[in-house]
This record gives sequence, structure tokens and C-alpha cells, in this order.
Amino acid sequence: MQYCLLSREAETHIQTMKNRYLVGGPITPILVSELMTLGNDDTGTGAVSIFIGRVRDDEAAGRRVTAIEYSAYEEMAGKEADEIVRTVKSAFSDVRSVIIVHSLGLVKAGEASLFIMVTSGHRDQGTRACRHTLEMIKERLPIWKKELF
Amino acid sequence: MQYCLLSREAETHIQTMKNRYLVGGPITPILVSELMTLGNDDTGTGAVSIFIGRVRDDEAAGRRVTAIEYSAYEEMAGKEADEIVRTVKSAFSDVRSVIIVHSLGLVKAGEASLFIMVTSGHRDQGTRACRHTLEMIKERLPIWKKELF
Amino acid sequence: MDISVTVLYFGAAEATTGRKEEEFLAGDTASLRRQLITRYPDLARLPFRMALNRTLLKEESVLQKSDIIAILPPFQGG
Amino acid sequence: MDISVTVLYFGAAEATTGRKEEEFLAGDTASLRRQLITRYPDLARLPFRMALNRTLLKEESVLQKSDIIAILPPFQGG
Repeated sequence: MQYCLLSREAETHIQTMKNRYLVGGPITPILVSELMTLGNDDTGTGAVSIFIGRVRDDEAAGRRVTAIEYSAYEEMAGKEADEIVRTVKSAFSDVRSVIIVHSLGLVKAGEASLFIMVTSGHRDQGTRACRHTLEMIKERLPIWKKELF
Repeated sequence: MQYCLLSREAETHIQTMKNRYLVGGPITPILVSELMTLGNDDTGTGAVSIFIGRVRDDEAAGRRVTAIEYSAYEEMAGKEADEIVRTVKSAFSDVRSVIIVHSLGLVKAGEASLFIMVTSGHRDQGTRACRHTLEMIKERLPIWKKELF
Repeated sequence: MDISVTVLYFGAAEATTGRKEEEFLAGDTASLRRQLITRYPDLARLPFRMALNRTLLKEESVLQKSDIIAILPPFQGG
Repeated sequence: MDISVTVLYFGAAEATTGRKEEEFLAGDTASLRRQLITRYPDLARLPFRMALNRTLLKEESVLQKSDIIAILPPFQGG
């Protein structure tokens, strides 16, 4: 499992991961740093494309969002995320790895709830694959949110 | 200057920055972490798009690249990078910040030589602006490389 | 022949039905869908799709013993 | 009227000319370009563009005292 590769420093974060795709609470800067070390030893990687989704403090009907509570059909989400990774890798032959992590539970405004990292030989396929992964996540991951004010 | 916002921990890295766009040597994971904290307090940001360019150990005529030495016309590079940031911000109204850092000097295979971060309200303009920034960097920054074997 | 299946409610479907899961007797997904909308008219307005054993249902299907059906309002992740 | 300008060499242009900078006497960039290629025939094969006072030259231009011209092989950053 990918998260077994992470260092001691991130262990407390990793222990909250429900599977390799879902983490309880926000995706903290420390977890992001640790996830970014995955694939660091692959000297054939020339391009690393990352997307981080954050909770905005949007206004809705005069009230400001302070947090979002995410829930998921966890078993199906894991299966779908596996499928997304497989699809992206087969559609973009230059892609070397795809990492997806989504938050469950409470994430406050300003905190991150989604992390995508695609490593590739060159920039073109990498940036397109990262965007494609993002669109597939929105379309296929059984995750729901509830805005808190 | 943006790099004045960075924490004590990154000071040794920041001191090697020639200006806000150029850093001596590789873009280390610590520097990446620090750069990623910029804009963390902007709760209107919903999307963070990052591109990191790394040196590949490509083979050329039977020899393997072990490092790249980057050089630049520094004064012009600063001016052009300013212009790239201005252009991207005016072309993509949803973009909130654009950070560009490029290495000078020696960067070994596996190390990072380019960092781009675009924060935006939503994903669509952010991911497109990040890619556009990358293309403009390739087209407009007066930077050269020498492969070492 | 009607058999017993488990129905899981997610997102707004959980709020609409007031429960996380429930047992139903049904022979196929079309019949189950009709029972769901009869019991919870608001479900039709979410709208919702169904997953059968963790796979999104593309067309109506006969149900087997121990099948798990999930009621999925529009996804909101990312 | 020819005036003295500074020419800076970058990337492969530095390797080709064996120097980082040099003074030239020229009245405009077209004349300077001819002198450069006469002195360093290999420069034409790089190829190169020129920057006048840190701005990429779009068309030939008259030179002023203290102008700085940079010789720019194709960019390779990113």
C-alpha cells in the first residue's frame, strides 16, 4: 500500500487514512509533503502535476460557509478510485504514478479536502492526466458534502 | 517580496534566492513546502494547481544525464517572469496568485528545477492557468541548460 | 420471487429517509425503485442513482440473496 | 554614427564565443548582427535572438550610448 512508504513523521496522519484514498479530516500540509515524497526516487519523472482542492468560505443566502462535512460510500469509493487510476494510466502512457486522496468528515474553510498527484516523463501528458483525474473524481467518486455555517 | 513571508525554517533556502523567481541549486522539498504555504490564509481559494519540473536521468548517445547546470540572463528573467504573472492574472480572472521559481546552477537527476503554483477560486481556470504559465516559461524565460554526464 | 436485500442511503438520501440502511423485499431493481419512491416520495426529487454491490447500476437488474443496493444522490466530491 | 555598446553572451553563445561579454561599435542592431556573424560564424547556426536592454528585439533598432545587447540562443528553461 502506498501509504506504508511514508516516514515516521507522518504516521499519526497515515493512521487516520481509511484506505489509500480516504483520510479522516483535512489533508494537512504535513500529509501533502509526505505524499509528495512518493515517487521521489523515480529519476525518470520529469513532471509532477498536483491539484489540491480546498474548502472556500463561500457565502450562501447571507451566511458564510465555515466548514464542509464529507461522507462517502467508502467501499465503492475505493473500488472507483482504483478504476480511475487504472484508466488514467492506460490512457496516458507517459504517466508513471497517480495518487488520489480525499477527505472524509469535517474540513474547515481554508483547509484541503482533495489531493491529486500525477508523475510523468514529460509535462504534456502529466498536466492533462491530472486534470482528467480531477474530472473523473468529480464524476465517479461516491462522496457527498454538507455545508456548515 | 513573497519570500519574506516564509518561515524561519526555510531561511537558509530563501537566502539563496537571487530574486523572487530564481533560486540557486535545486528546489528542495522544504522550499516547496514553504512556497505552498503562500496564500494558505486566503479562504477564497478553492483550487491549488502545482507543476514541478524535475531533472530526468535521460540517456543521450549511451551516456546517462546525472545533472543539469542552469544559467540565466537574470535581469531579463525577472522582468519576463513579472510579465508572465501579470499576463496570466489578466487572462484568468478567477486566478488569485501565481508563484514561479526556477533553479540556477547545478540540479541533479531526480531533483526539482521548476515550481509553479496557481491559486484560484475554482478548478477550471486554475488548471488552465497553471499549464499556460508553464508554456510561457518555456517560451519566454531566458534560461539555458547544460547536461552533465 | 421477492428476496430480502439491504438498501444503504447516502448523502441527502440519508437525510430524506432518516436512516442509514433498511431491508426490502424485491425481485428486481425496478420493483425496489418503485417501493422506495412510494415510501419516500422526496427521494425522486434528489434525484438518485443506484449501485448494486458497489457498482453503479446501468440498467435494471434481477436481485440475488444478500445483494447490497446503495442509493446515491449526485456526487459532490472533489 | 557608430557608438560603443556592450554585448552579453548567454548559453551556447558563451561557449561559441568563449566570452561572457564584449564591446562593439555599431550604429544599429543590423550592423551589430553582421559584425557578430563575421567574427563568430558559428553563432548563426545556434541560432540566436537579441535582447536590447532586457527586452526581446522584435525589429532592427538604432543603438544608443550604453545600450546593452544580449545574445540569446533558444531558451531551455522549464
